[in-house]
Amino acid sequence: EDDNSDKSSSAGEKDSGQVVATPGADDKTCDITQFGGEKIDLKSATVGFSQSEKEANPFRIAETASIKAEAEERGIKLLSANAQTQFSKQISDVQDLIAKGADLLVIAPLNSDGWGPVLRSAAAKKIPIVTIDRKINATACKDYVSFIGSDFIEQGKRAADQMIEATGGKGEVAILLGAAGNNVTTERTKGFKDQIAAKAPELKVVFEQTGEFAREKGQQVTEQLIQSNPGINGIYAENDEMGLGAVNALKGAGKKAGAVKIVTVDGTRNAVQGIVDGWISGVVESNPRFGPLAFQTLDAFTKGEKVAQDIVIQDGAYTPENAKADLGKAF
Amino acid sequence: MTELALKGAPVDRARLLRLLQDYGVYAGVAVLLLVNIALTPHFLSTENFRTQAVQVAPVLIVALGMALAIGSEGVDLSVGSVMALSTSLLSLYLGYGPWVALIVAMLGGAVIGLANGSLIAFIGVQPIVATLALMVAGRGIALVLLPQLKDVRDPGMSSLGSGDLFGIPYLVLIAAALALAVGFTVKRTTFGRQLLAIGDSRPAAQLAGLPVRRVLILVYVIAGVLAAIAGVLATARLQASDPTSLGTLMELSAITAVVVGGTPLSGGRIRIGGTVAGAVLIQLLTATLIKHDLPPSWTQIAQAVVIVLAVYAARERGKR
Amino acid sequence: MLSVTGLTKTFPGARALDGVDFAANPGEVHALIGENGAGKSTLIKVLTGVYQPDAGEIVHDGSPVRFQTPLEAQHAGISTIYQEVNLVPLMSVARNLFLGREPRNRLGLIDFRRMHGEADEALRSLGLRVDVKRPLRTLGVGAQQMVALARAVSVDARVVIMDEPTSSLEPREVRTLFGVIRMLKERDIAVVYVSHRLDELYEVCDKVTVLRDGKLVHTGPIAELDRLRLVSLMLGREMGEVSGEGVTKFTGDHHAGREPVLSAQELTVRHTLHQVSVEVRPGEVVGLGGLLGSGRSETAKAIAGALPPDSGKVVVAGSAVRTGSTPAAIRAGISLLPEDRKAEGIVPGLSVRENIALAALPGLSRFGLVDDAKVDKIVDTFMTRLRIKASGPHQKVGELSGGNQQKVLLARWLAMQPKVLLLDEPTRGIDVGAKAEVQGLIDELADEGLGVLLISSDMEELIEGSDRVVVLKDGAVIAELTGDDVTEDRLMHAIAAAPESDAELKTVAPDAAAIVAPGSAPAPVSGPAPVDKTSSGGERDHD
Amino acid sequence: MTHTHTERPARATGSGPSPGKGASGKDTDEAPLGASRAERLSALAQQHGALVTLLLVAIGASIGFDTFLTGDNLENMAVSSAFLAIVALGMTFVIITGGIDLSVGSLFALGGVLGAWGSQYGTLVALLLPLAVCGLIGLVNGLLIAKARLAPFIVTLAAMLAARGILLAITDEGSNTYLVDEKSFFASLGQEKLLGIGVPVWITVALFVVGAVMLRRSRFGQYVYAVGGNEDAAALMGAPVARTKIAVYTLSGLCAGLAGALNAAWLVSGVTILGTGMELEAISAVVIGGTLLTGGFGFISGSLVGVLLLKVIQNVINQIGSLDSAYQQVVSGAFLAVVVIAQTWLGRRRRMM
Ligand SMILES: Nc1ncnc2c1ncn2[C@@H]1O[C@H](COP(=O)(O)OP(=O)(O)OP(=O)(O)O)[C@@H](O)[C@H]1O
Ligand SMILES: Nc1ncnc2c1ncn2[C@@H]1O[C@H](COP(=O)(O)OP(=O)(O)OP(=O)(O)O)[C@@H](O)[C@H]1O
Ligand SMILES: [Mg+2]
Ligand SMILES: [Mg+2]
Repeated sequence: EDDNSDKSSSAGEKDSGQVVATPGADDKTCDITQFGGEKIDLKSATVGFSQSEKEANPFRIAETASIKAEAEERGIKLLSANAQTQFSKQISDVQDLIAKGADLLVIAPLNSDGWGPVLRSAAAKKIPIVTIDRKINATACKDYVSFIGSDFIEQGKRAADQMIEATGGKGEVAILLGAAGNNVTTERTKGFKDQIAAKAPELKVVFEQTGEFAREKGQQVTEQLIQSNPGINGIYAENDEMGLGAVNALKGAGKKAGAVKIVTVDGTRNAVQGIVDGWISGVVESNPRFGPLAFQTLDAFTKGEKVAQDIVIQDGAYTPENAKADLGKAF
Repeated sequence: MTELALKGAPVDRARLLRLLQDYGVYAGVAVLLLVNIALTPHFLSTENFRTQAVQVAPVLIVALGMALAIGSEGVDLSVGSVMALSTSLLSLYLGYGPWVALIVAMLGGAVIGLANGSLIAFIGVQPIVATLALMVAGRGIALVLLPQLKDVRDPGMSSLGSGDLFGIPYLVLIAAALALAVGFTVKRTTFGRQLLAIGDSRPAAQLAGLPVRRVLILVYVIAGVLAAIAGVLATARLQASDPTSLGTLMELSAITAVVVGGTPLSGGRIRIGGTVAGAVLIQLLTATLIKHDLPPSWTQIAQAVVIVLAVYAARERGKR
Repeated sequence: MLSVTGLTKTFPGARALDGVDFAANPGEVHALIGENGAGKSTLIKVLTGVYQPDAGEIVHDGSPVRFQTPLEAQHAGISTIYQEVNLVPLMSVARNLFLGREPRNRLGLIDFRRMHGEADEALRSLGLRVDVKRPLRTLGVGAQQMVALARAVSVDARVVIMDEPTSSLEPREVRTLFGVIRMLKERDIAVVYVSHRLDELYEVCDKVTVLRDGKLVHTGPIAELDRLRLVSLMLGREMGEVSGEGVTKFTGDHHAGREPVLSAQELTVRHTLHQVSVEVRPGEVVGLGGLLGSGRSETAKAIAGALPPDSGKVVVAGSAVRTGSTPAAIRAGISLLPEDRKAEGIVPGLSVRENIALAALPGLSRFGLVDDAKVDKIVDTFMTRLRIKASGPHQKVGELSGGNQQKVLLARWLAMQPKVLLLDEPTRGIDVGAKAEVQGLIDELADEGLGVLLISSDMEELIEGSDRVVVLKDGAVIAELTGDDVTEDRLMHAIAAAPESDAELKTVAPDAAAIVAPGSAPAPVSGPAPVDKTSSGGERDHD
Repeated sequence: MTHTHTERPARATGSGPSPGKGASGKDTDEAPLGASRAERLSALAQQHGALVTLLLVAIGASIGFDTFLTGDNLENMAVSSAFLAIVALGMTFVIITGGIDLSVGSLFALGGVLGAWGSQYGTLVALLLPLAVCGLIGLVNGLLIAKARLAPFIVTLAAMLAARGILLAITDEGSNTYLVDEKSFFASLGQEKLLGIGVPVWITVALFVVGAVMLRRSRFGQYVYAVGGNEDAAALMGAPVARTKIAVYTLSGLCAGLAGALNAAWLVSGVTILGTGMELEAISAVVIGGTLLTGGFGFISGSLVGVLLLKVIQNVINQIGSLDSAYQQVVSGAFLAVVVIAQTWLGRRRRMM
């Protein structure tokens, strides 16, 4: 049978590239004089890229591929390192990149806090840093230049909106949490719960267990859940993989498609296909194709132009209405 | 009269302790079942038992191989990575039909086991490090072979994952059959006896002319193949090959199941029945914590406490 | 000094001690004897806090005590050599000697210089010359036993307990040991002495206590009992039945075949063996003689494939055997009863039954499945034939008494029906009754056409049992005694006559040399050094 | 009384080589079980097998990559090795007693969080709180292992879970990261430099010196070896077996807690996701350093070399630049295997003599 998920990562598809959400003028900006560095020619510069996790899930694959493709297209020398989900390793990785002579850094942080040593090393050499996907808790335009990424709280809120719509704002929902201690988890949870509390007080969150962002774990937890809470109306999975695991569990338990509403975050092809098949009610996109925007920002910055400190991208959403049509946009 | 009392007392106490040691883990399972029946809504249903049995099957299969490794005074940390490798191989070769893929996946496990066993038996590397090296490299190889999660849409695989025979899921049947086979191997075969002797006193086994190297290599090959089978079953259940996360921390779950089941880590003794009960105990514990929706902090602490209690009940006594 | 009353200790399945009374008095050497499994070691372990008694009272220095750990017993001035060497093999000889009472400098750090010097002296005064910095495990069992002795007597103890200290010792070392014991006695120290070598008891002991099946059967001055009476008390049989027990049971001559069944040719192992050649013909018992560390055990191990030789050949019944592989040697019909039964012999966690069947398993299986009926039969046969004392075939071997463990091992090898049997100290730690049985068995086996290579530090056993004795020194063959030359005198002569080699380790200290001659009157003790010196070590303990 | 025994071995031997030849207090540092020259050489090779490998890899790396042998790079490696090294120090003691401590990764993370939280009450609290809590968990480990005779693997596995649970509980399930004031003295412990070298590196070196002296030259150290070498014999020889075991697990807990706290000072925050897999890293470092997992044999200095070796390998993989993450794992696994094989081979030759 044809399986299209393995040839999905197509960073070249510009039409699905990221769009900045609010290029508003009120946003804080940063330029090279403010930052205290010197102009350089991006073309001849070395860019260091630190990836936080193995390129083994669709999100990370697409993210790294997008960065690499863009660097190649622009003819920029790219050094990369992968922290294999170990924060200590990511700190050393970035320091290694600096020691190896990176002039600019693009970091996909595993964690928001704990970047002191890296920021100190970078500051000593005035190396501009752009963080993608997750933010670093530090001072923009001083410790780093810009953050490019989604607003995870917002993602949670939008997922809540979808859940409210799917369930009609009544009943019981469960949350499949991401890995514990991870700020993506924290923020996607917070946004979701806040929105539910504000908009649909009759919708109750009755169950929150971690699925560790993995499909298998998502499936196992859901299997337990549907037995202890047979009346559950909706499941909010903080990433697609866990959501797909939940679908597996529901199938295994003999439930019908759509009997339990599932809302997930990310926008992988499999999940969007799930909407088409009727198992998933909605997917909030979290676009991983950071390459173009990241290099655009670095380019502008190194030329001395102003860049926004917070470049929040506009994430799309997949719903039963657009899923079929937008399937090609999914990663 | 006093003499009688004197005679009887210590022996009886010792026997009682030994009973507890031998059956402590079963008692633990019973307690957890009772607690759940009393406190967990909708616990007493065939569906629920089915879920628990299906979820525990892969862990149990890995634990069976682990029990052999531990019985030989070793340990196999690479099992989780072998599961990942087997799922990668399975996906890659599914095009040639499920049987071919299954055999290739098992061969993959056997090769890793052979590498483990050779490092341990021929070079004399300590099991924990030898298998640690293959744990790291194994998952790397799995990811090189299959760099990302891939859906498995094979009808054979999907019926393996969710089908059943007379109402008993295939997964459970396979796990039970393997448990019986391994139990039989330990109890009744020459290999089993030799394995225990090697685990108890390697120099003595060596001097008694036992084929120490062959036995050790076989142990790790079996552990590898069992882990590969578990990988295949997990894949069938998930309907996808996920070499990144499949089997992570499996080594710790398996070791816990084995040790909680009363097999000492010092080798020379293997309890397969206990291992089954140990795996079930851990599964029930996890299920209980999830069903009651406890926060992760609680879950971890509760697991720690139960593990210690279970091992305490099953601990080796009488040694001074 | 140290006394117990009504001591009882029960193990699951065995009552090891049953209301035993026992007292050790200052300046008195008290022998503790009994069959294997009579409870001697258990008594000692209960006395010194290894085990806790189920009932009974221990009085030390006039007040009741109950030691929780061996350490407490040591602090109370009880120093013990436990049966089976109990030292740490990976640590150096000196560290073993001084563990827990290392000399320290002003900073509280260990003064290795002093420690090594003192360790060297302590051992040298016992006639043992080894580099005290090498790991203990590189020493033979006998030498390790001497280290344990040095450790025990070098603390400032009031009671010294020795559980079979001579089981691996040569006559020379035994003499040294006796010298030490006499010295302890003079210093008004109470000595408890366990041994299966009855002759020794008469030499050094004042009193004797006999245990049987965990019960006290006799206690009194040893001079009042003759040897026969002692044996009959131990075995619980009438005098008439036992007359003759305790003397070797060898008949002497066997009818050897002509073609050697085993021929080891020019075995060489670096630093250890130098072109050692030994031949054994079917039906012949060949003894390997030599001093402690002369390479007898190594020779046996090299033949049995447990020690890969650098060069040399082993031929069994005409065909060459692959060296350096135990399975190959066993397949060829060579069986080795190893010297270090605790570390290399028994598999402690397995049952008596499984231990006996272990080596023979492939022959007792079909398609890899164990044939339990066959196993039971063999186990039954040997448990009866060797009179193995266990609560049943399913008892763990680790729980048996030392002598019974040895019998289990013998059974393991006899079950293999070997062509050649290499016996390294086969009667070590075996009681008189069993010893006679084992010796009779060796004879019997030889008569059945088995080739036997016998290593024994019991000179009498070696001489009586062997048809021929090959004498080793420093890992090389220096003489071969045949026919009428097989006498203790000749053997000692051969050993002494060989030119002194320059090997670092085996030089015999001049004062110890005098002790070597057997049969001579108790030799002068090698100076009061060990105790004296080490008592200063004891004082140092507190700084 | 002592005057009769002042005779030194060198004088006592008229003929033949003195058994005490080459004796100099130093043998204990070089070849712990030292003896004949050949044996000593091979002991040296074994102990320094890891060092030799380290040098080879380092030389190769400096030839292959001109950015390897730079001050920055070395300094980075040194500081980031420091924390693992401190954890490995405690682990060395545990492993020499024949045990293992799987809880160190979680304790490291917990120590960091407690240190960061405590830093708001001053440096003393920031240091003592992690030490107290992690030391206490180590003590409990030790008690369960020594007194209740439970397997170290399982006890410390449970402690690993429990410590992670405690960490989650005090950080609102991991969503709360405590920050360290960058200007505090505590933060400077992680960041300041002394003579161009980071304070954590100095602290690590000091701890290793103390650890080495403790292991080699103190009575406690002898007990550690004895317990690992043969526990039963050690007990019969009067070594305080239980106390020694309790002490090493407590020590390991303290080391992990301290390393975590210093790491928090370095990162200026109590990162909650740290420490996963750290126990395996520490164990491999110790084993690569020549310590036997079966106990009774090992050295402190080896563990340091082991840590550096792991760090250098990681650095080299990064120097290569664009190795796919999957291949990175294959390479590090293969490398681990090679190092362990080499080291085992050397060790076995030594043991056969
Ligand atoms: N740990 C144990 N567990 C169970 N039984 C034991 C244990 N230790 C000893 N026994 C039993 O106690 C009895 C006495 O053993 P003990 O070792 O004291 O004998 P012994 O007199 O020292 O014999 P030997 O001369 O062979 O050394 C034996 O029957 C033995 O099987
Ligand atoms: N008295 C001693 N002095 C020095 N080294 C010794 C002594 N005894 C044993 N050794 C060491 O122990 C090693 C093993 O010796 P081995 O066991 O072959 O001797 P053996 O003749 O069997 O004597 P035994 O077994 O009675 O100790 C020898 O290589 C030697 O280095
Ligand atoms: Mg005894
Ligand atoms: Mg010998």
